Amino acid sequence: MSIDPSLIRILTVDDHPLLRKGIAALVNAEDDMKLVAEASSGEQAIEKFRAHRPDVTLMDIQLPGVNGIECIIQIQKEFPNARIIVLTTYSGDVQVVRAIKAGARAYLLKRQVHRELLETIRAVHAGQRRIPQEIAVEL
Amino acid sequence: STFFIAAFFGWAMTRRIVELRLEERVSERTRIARELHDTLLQSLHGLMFEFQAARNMFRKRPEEALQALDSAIVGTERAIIESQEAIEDLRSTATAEDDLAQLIKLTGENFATPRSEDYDPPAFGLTVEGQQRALSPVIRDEVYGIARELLRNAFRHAQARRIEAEILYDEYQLRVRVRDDGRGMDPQVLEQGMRPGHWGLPGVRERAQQIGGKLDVWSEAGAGTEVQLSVTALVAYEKASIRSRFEGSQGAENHEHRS
Amino acid sequence: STFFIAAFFGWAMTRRIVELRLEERVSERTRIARELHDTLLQSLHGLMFEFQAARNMFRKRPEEALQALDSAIVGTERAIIESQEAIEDLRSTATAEDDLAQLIKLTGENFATPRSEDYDPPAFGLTVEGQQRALSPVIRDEVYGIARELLRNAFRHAQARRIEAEILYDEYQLRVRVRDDGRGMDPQVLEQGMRPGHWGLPGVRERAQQIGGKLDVWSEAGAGTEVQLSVTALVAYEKASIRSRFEGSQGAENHEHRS
Ligand SMILES: Nc1ncnc2c1ncn2[C@@H]1O[C@H](COP(=O)(O)OP(=O)(O)OP(=O)(O)O)[C@@H](O)[C@H]1O
Ligand SMILES: Nc1ncnc2c1ncn2[C@@H]1O[C@H](COP(=O)(O)OP(=O)(O)OP(=O)(O)O)[C@@H](O)[C@H]1O
Ligand SMILES: [K+]
Ligand SMILES: [Mg+2]
Ligand SMILES: [Mg+2]
Ligand SMILES: [Mg+2]
Repeated sequence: MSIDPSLIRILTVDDHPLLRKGIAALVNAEDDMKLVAEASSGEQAIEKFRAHRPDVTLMDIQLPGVNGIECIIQIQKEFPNARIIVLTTYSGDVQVVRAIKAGARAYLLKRQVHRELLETIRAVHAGQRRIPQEIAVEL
Repeated sequence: STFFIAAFFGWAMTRRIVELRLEERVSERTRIARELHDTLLQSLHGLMFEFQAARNMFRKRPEEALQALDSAIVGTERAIIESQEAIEDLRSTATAEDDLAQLIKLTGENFATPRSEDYDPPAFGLTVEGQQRALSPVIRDEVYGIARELLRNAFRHAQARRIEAEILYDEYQLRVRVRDDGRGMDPQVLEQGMRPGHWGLPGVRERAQQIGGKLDVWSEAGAGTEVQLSVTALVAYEKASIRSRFEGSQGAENHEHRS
Repeated sequence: STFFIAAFFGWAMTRRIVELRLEERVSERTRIARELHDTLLQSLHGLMFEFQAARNMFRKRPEEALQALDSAIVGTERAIIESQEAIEDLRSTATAEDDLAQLIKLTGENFATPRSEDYDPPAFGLTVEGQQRALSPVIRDEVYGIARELLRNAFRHAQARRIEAEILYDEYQLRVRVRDDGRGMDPQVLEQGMRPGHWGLPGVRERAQQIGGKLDVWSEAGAGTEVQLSVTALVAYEKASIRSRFEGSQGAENHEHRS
C-alpha cells in the first residue's frame, strides 16, 4: 500500500506513551496528515528520522538519554531541511531558546497543543516559522 | 525580664526547628513533584489531545469520534486508578510489607519486559548474599528509591545486554549494587556527577546522604557502569537486629529471626 | 569504655536525628498525597462525569453531546493549569500572593455556582472579623487546604441551604470556621473521624496537626455541621507581626501594616 504523497508525514518524539497516543489521535483524525513513526528517546528519534524522513517532527524537549536539544542538533546536521516543532510543558522553559537556535521551526506549550498543533503543523510544512515575539527578541 | 529572654530564646529555637523541618519537607516535595510531573500531568495532556481529536471528528466521522471518545474515557479511568494508587502509595510508605529484594526484583523485571517489537530490552538478574535482615522501613524505601533510579538509568541509557542487581546483607553494612555491561557513562557526566537539567543522579545522591550512605560509581567507556551503595548496619537494620550486638551475641547470626 | 559510651551516645543521637528527618519526609509524602487527593484526583473525577455524559448523549442528542464535550475539554485545560500550578507551588513554597480570605471566598463562590438546571446549590457567605494579619505562607496554604476540603464536604454531603465560612484574626489565635445548616454528619463517621477509603477528613486532621492547630467538630442530625480550626498566633502570623509583642507594643493594633 503506497502512501498518498500529498499527506504530511509526521514523526512524534515523547517518552510518555499516553502523550504519544493523544497526538496520534489528533493527527490521524485529519485528512491531510499521517503519523508515520513514534520514538520514546532521543536515540530512537534519530534512528526513526533516518528510516522514515518525516515531513514534520514533533519533539518533546525533556527526553531520557540524548535530550531534545542534542537530538535537534544531530538531525539538523544530517538533514538541514528537517522541519521540527518543539513541545514543552512549562512556559518560560529556557531550553526553548536553545531548541530554536538549534534549528527548530516552531514551539508549542503542551497545553496549547490540542488547539494549535494542526495549524502549526500545516504552517511549518509550508515552510513557515512560528516563533513567539519574546523568544525572537532573544535571538 | 529573665522571663522574656527565656520566652524569646525558646521561641527562636522552636522557630529554627520548624525551619529545619520545613527545609526537609521542601526537598522531599521537589522530588515528588518531579515524579508527579513526569507521569500524571503528561497523562492528562495526552487524554486532552484524544478528547480534542474526538471533538474534531465529531461531525464528519462520528463513528471514529465515538471510538476516540471511548478510548479516552478508558484512559481517564486508568489515570484515576493510577492517581488513587499513587495516593495510597504515598500514604502507606513505611508500612508496606514487601521486602527490598522483592521490590528490586519486580522493578528490574518490569523494565526488562519488552514493550514494542522493535526494542529488545537487556536481561535482568538479582542476587542476594548474606543472611537477610529486617530493614527499618524508611531505610528500605530510600534504598529502594536509589536502586530504582539506578536500574531505570541502566535500562534507559546503557545500551547493555545484561543488567544485574546485588544485595549484600553483612554484619557491618548493607550493600546494594547495580551494574550493566553497556557503553559506560558519558565522561563529562561522570566527572560532574550529573547532566544539567536531569535530576535522577542528584536525587540518588540526596537519598544516600539522607541515610548517611556511601555511593561509589565505577564506569568505563564500552565496558559498563557499576554503582554501589553502602549503609552502615547501625542505620540500616531494624533496632531489634542491632540490639543483639549489645546483648553479648558474638556470632554473625541473627537471633530475632527465631523469636 | 568511656570511648564506647561516647560512641554509643553519638550514634544514638545521630540515629535519632536521622529518624526525625525521615519521619518528616514521611509526613511530607502524606501531605503531597493530600494535595493530589484535593486537586488532580477531584478534577479527574469531575472530567470523567462530563466525558461520560457526552458519550451517553452521542447518538441520540449529538448537539448536546458536542456541548458537553467542549465544556469538558475546557475543564481539562483548567485542570492542567491547576495541576501545573500545584506542581509549581510544590517546587517553590510560599510564592502565591493571594490572601486567605480571598482564596476562601473564591472557592466557596465557585462551589455555589449552579452547574446544571436540576441542581440548585446552597448559598455561600464569608465573614472576616478582627484586624487582618499577614500569615506565614505555609500556614496560609495549610489553613486554606483545610477550609477548602471542609467547604467541599459541606457542598457535597450536607444537603444544606446555606454554607458559611468565618475567619477571625485575634491577638492570640487565628480561627477559621466552616458551617452548614444541612443534615449533619453520619454519627458513625463522626465517631470514627473518617469514612473508610475516604481521605478528605483524615487529610484535614493531618494538616491541622502539622501546624499545631486544634480542630473542633460539632454536628447534629438535621441541624447541620460546624468545624472550627484554631492556630496559635505565634505560629500563624508572620514574624514581623509577632516581634512587635517583644518590642513593647501594648495595644492589639498591628504596627506592620503602617510601615
Ligand atoms: N548506566 C548508565 N549507562 C550509561 N549512561 C548513564 C547510566 N546512568 C546514567 N547515565 C548518564 O547519566 C546521565 C544523568 O542521569 P540522570 O539519572 O541524572 O538523568 P536522566 O536519566 O537522563 O534523566 P532523569 O532526570 O529522568 O533521571 C544520563 O542522562 C546518562 O547520560
Ligand atoms: N458537612 C457535612 N455534612 C454531612 N456529612 C458530611 C459533611 N462533611 C463530611 N461528611 C461525611 O463525612 C464523610 C467523610 O468525609 P471525607 O471528606 O473524609 O470523604 P468524602 O468527602 O466522602 O470523599 P473524599 O475522599 O473525596 O474527600 C463523607 O463521606 C460524609 O458522609
Ligand atoms: K489521517
Ligand atoms: Mg518527556
Ligand atoms: Mg535517570
Ligand atoms: Mg471530602
